[in-house]
Amino acid sequence: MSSGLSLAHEPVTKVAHGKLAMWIFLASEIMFFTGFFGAFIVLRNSNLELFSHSAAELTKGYALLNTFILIGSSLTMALSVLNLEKGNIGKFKLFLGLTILCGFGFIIVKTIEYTTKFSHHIFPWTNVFFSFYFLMTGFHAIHVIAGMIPMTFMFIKAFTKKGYNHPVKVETLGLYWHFVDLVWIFLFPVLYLIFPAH
Amino acid sequence: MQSATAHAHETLGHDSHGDHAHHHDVSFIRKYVFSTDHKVIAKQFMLASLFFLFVGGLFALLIRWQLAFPGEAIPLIGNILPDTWVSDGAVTANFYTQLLTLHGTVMIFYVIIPLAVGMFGNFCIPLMIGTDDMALPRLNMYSFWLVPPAGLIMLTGFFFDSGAAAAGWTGYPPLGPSSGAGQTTWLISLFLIGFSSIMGATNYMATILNKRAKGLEMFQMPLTIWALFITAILIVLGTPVLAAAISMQLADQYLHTSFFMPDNLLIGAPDNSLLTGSFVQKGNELLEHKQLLGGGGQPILWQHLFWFYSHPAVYIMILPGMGIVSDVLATFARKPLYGYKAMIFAIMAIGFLGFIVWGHHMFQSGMNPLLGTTFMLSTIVIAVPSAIKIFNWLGTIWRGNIRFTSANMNALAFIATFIIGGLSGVFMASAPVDIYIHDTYFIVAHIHYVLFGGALFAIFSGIYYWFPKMYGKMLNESLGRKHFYWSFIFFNLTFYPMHLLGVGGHMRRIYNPYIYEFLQQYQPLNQFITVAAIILGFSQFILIFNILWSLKYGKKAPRNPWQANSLEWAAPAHPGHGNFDTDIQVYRGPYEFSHPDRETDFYPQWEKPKDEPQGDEKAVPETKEHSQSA
Amino acid sequence: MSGHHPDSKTMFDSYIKIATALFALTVLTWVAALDWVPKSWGEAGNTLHIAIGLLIAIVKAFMVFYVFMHLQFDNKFIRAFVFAPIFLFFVLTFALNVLGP
Amino acid sequence: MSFDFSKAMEWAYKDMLTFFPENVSTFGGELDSLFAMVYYASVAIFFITYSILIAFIIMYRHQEGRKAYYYHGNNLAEFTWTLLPTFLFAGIGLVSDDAWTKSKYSQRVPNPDVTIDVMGFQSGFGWQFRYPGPDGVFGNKVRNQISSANPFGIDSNDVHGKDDLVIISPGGARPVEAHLPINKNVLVNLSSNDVLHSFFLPNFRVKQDAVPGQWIKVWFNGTKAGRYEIACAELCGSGHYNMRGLLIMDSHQDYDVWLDQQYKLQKPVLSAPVSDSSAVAAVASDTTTTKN
Ligand code: HEA
Ligand code: HEA
Ligand code: CUA
Ligand SMILES: [Cu+2]
Repeated sequence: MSSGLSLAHEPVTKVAHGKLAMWIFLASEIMFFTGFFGAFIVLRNSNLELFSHSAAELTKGYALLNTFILIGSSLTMALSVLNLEKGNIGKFKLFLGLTILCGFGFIIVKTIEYTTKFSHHIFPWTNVFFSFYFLMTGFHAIHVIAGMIPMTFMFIKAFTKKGYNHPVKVETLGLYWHFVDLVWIFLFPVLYLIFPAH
Repeated sequence: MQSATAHAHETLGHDSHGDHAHHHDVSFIRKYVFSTDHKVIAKQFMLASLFFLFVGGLFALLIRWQLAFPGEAIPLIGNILPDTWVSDGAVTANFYTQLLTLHGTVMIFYVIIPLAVGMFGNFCIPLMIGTDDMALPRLNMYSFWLVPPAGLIMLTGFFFDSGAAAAGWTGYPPLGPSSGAGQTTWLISLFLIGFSSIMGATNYMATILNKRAKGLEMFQMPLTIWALFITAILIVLGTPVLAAAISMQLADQYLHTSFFMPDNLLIGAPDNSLLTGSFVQKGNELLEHKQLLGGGGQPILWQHLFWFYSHPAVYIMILPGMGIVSDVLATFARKPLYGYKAMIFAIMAIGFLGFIVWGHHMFQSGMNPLLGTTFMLSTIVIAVPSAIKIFNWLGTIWRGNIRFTSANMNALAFIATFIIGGLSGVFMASAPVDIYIHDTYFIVAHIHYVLFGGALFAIFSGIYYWFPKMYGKMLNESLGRKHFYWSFIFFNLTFYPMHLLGVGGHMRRIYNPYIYEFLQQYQPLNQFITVAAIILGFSQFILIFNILWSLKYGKKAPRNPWQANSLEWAAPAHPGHGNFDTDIQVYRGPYEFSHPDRETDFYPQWEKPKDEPQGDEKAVPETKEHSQSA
Repeated sequence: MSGHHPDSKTMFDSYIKIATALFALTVLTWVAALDWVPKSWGEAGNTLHIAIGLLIAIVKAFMVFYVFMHLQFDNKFIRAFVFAPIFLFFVLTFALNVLGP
Repeated sequence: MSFDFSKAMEWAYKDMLTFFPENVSTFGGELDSLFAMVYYASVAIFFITYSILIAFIIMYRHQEGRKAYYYHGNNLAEFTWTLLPTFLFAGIGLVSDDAWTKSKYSQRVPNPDVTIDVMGFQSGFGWQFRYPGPDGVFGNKVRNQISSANPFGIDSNDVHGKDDLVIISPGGARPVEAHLPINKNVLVNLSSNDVLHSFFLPNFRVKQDAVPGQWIKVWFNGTKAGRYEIACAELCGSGHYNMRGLLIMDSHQDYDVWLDQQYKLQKPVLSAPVSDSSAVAAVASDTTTTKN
């Protein structure tokens, strides 16, 4: 603040405001997915047969590919923060760009996956399992896109004359991005894998 | 608002008011509409919620009219309302259901939560922890600006052919998703307001953790801040679960999924696609086409998810009130708050337990009765921290020197009504007792005793208490007293008899109770309630009048009109952007009233100790010697 | 702000290590999900599948939390933002499933 | 518009417990006395806390020149008033549990003398009752035969189902009238096909939501013959208020007479060769006309 007073001092917890807020928001996000996972488990237990048959129709390959993409993007994200902190602007841009690319890759694979489902006449209303599948992966995809928007802004700004030199902001966005990865880490086995084929 | 002129008069800001220059190049829009100043946002919350209070109150009065005089034309407005709402000037059954749904929703999500959390959270937190603004002012602004559109979206429901949401404020499926576009607007509206809550709460937590003034320990914060802090935690952890549930219900409605729809339902899939614009609910005619797609879901699942949020939500509504009352009582009893730490632990306990008792709303829902036993026990346990609070408040006024300002009277009324509301909660907490009174007016009585009698009286108290700091003007005390007496008396006359109705078996959400023979005898009592409710409603105009009158003609407020201790009173009488005109250093807790070693009966947190051997409150042992001096 | 990182070389190394481990564990999840449990195990076999799948996911999650998201050297109270919701997750699932209908 | 203020005042001064409608079930008395117990405890707490509150307000009102007592609290006091309510409330919990399990746990439902099915309906807003018929055995319920004509989903291929007696509203706005015998354990299997309803028998202190997709066991034992109202206690649409039914508790003889009468009434329909569910359909289609 521009105030002459020293009210706006160092954050008491030594964690930047934005970063702290992001953690709080992530706690909230965990609860959001808790709602879905909790519901999923209940309905899974009352529709076991249905769930295991339906899960068998999902394309595990796409999911595996997407898992790799997201983990990779987490890595590049972490590296871009690291490089910005070091003042390594070139590498920062490179890794941020790669992260965005991964995001796009993820969305593209997801789109292909959805379209093949639609072409097999599988829709959210087909049965409860697919309702969960589309809603949970859909919300996850929205999160991916929501993360890519500010990321793209930062990326573009980094190429302007002023450059982009806010390591804490990038780190904060990174937290969010890792979290999105983390949700997928659970979605992957829960939706695609842990229904043994019979 | 008045603040422009009032601020110009502000001469109390002594030395370099650093951000003065910075003030003037802010446009009107940025200053009063899309402002990031927490005080302006607080005022915006206040304005919006008071508006919604009248909307929700009007709905309540329409409800009351129907219950007292079923089928009779509503006076004054009955004949000008559209046919979709009334027939022969009387509320229709369908409209009644919409009214009660939106009454509950508006009051909870658009009145109590925005007032208790939005308004006081925004106003009090930065001031009471001695800082210039929220941690993330921009986020704060967004959190307000989601509220008006969200509220309006919900109200638009009334203008659809199929009407507004009509599944109760609880929106239980299958009724919820099988109804029309009104339900959709309701769901979207709740999603938005929930998002707004989360943004606000995130900000509060970050602010309280990160921006406390120099020297202010967590355990030196006033209870209002503690309560808001725990409230924020509840919001952050509870609301998203509701958001997930809402998404599922929306999907059930529009994507014909069946999260909450079991197999073989005989309800019409409503043709209410917003895309085609045909808001018609085919409803009951198409019996044979009533098969919903899918199946495999569970209606009770919604109830679990809903109450997982909405039970903590009732504490979201009461905790800030409890905080406010603690501060107001201590200030006006001129006594340290009794059991400061116990009070904080009680709030924490309520917050924690609040998350494991949601099932008490579902005793008769068909969930596993074993779960009923579990929830009965946890619910009963939650009454204990509430009892601790009641006793500590009584301890606070014990041997005090109590001033009966409007703020304090409302705070005392809070205690009085919360005791009744809480005790009726204990009836319902006992699962077997709940069997009979569940979904009767006993519950309605409980709701209003804790929400109106509890939360709203505390909010009134807070408004009287902080108005001077908000607007730089004092509220008129004698109007304030009138408002208090009328509200308090007619509140009790309105809602106490509802217990009796409930024990009589009077169901809630009933359009015309007199269909039932055993309820016909209660019409006089219902009429009595209605008359009291109308007077109660109109008493609220005294508050509005007081606010408007005082803004214009009210006495100018001094910096610390109540001679209170907490940091907000260190700020100028009507603080501008940046809040404080001096550096704030905190030396002691917020409740150092009537310190025996001092002339004055208060000892502000920011006042530098005279160089005594040991300069803080720890130096004053809580020994028996002091009891003589009192 | 968060100046209390170890030096960036160490950070770099641990990122690479963790990412590799994550890739490996992903493959492991895949393999574990194959139909290797003898049919005769019946219900227990299913449970085993689920347990392994989730266990790996949990391990991966904590790697992300602690390394990528810096929980390991950030201010400790931040862990509350992870553990409180996880606790509530268990409360909800316990009520819904273990005691549920 | 008539308005009787004096009547209302009279009501408002009455003791809360006198408002209970007459109890006519075996466990109702137990629930009522639990209510009374909590009520007396609450009244006691109410008077104690209010006396203290009012006394303090009067005793410690502002007086010029007096200074309040500087005192931050006392751990012993905190301890006491944490433990006291804990014991009191724990007591309430423990005492309550038996009545709760007795009325709701399916394991504790006593041997039923009469078993019926009950369903709440949104179309027409009413209740439907199914009795097992002269053979005393319910027909199988099959999910895929559920339709608005055959709401219970009685299997048309099951002989036991052909004589099942379904009681519905006699049409118009008249409520359904179901009969049951007194002094018998009645077991109700409760469900719904559309939205949530709640089967509320005020005089029997019975209340249980009817949940689509779930058959929930409810039991009671009526002690007094008479005509009692059935209400719906869960919001189920705009006709929720109108879901009134009548439960007529008969002596055992009267009940048998009534049953016989009903079987005869149903006879023409039932004796026809039933290949599909048209028999029930004929009966059931009636209900839709009661739509308001
Ligand atoms: C601010 C809101 C608020 C608050 C604080 C509470 C507080 C409590 N509520 Fe309430 N409740 C609601 C809002 C609230 N409630 C609403 C809105 C509903 C209806 C929702 C709907 O269906 O529409 C509801 C419904 C509701 C139900 C469901 C009823 C039903 O539908 O059948 C139950 C059941 O257990 C319940 C219980 C309680 C309990 C035990 C408390 C406790 O926290 C109360 C604790 C307080 C005390 C116990 C009093 C103070 C203590 C003393 C005076 C000391 C006692 C002294 C000694 C023992 C020595 N509430
Ligand atoms: C904070 C919450 C809150 C508040 C303040 C109120 C306030 C009031 N409530 Fe509300 N109520 C709820 C929360 C609240 N209610 C909830 C959650 C439900 C459950 C809903 C559900 O079942 O889903 C409920 C349900 C409910 C019912 C049960 C309906 C039913 O089940 O059929 C009734 C019935 O009497 C009622 C009455 C009232 C009355 C008379 C007031 C009065 O206090 C209102 C007083 C009026 C004002 C404060 C505003 C003044 C306005 C005017 C004077 C307007 C005049 C204007 C013109 C004439 C143009 N409420
Ligand atoms: Cu059926 Cu209300
Ligand atoms: Cu509750």
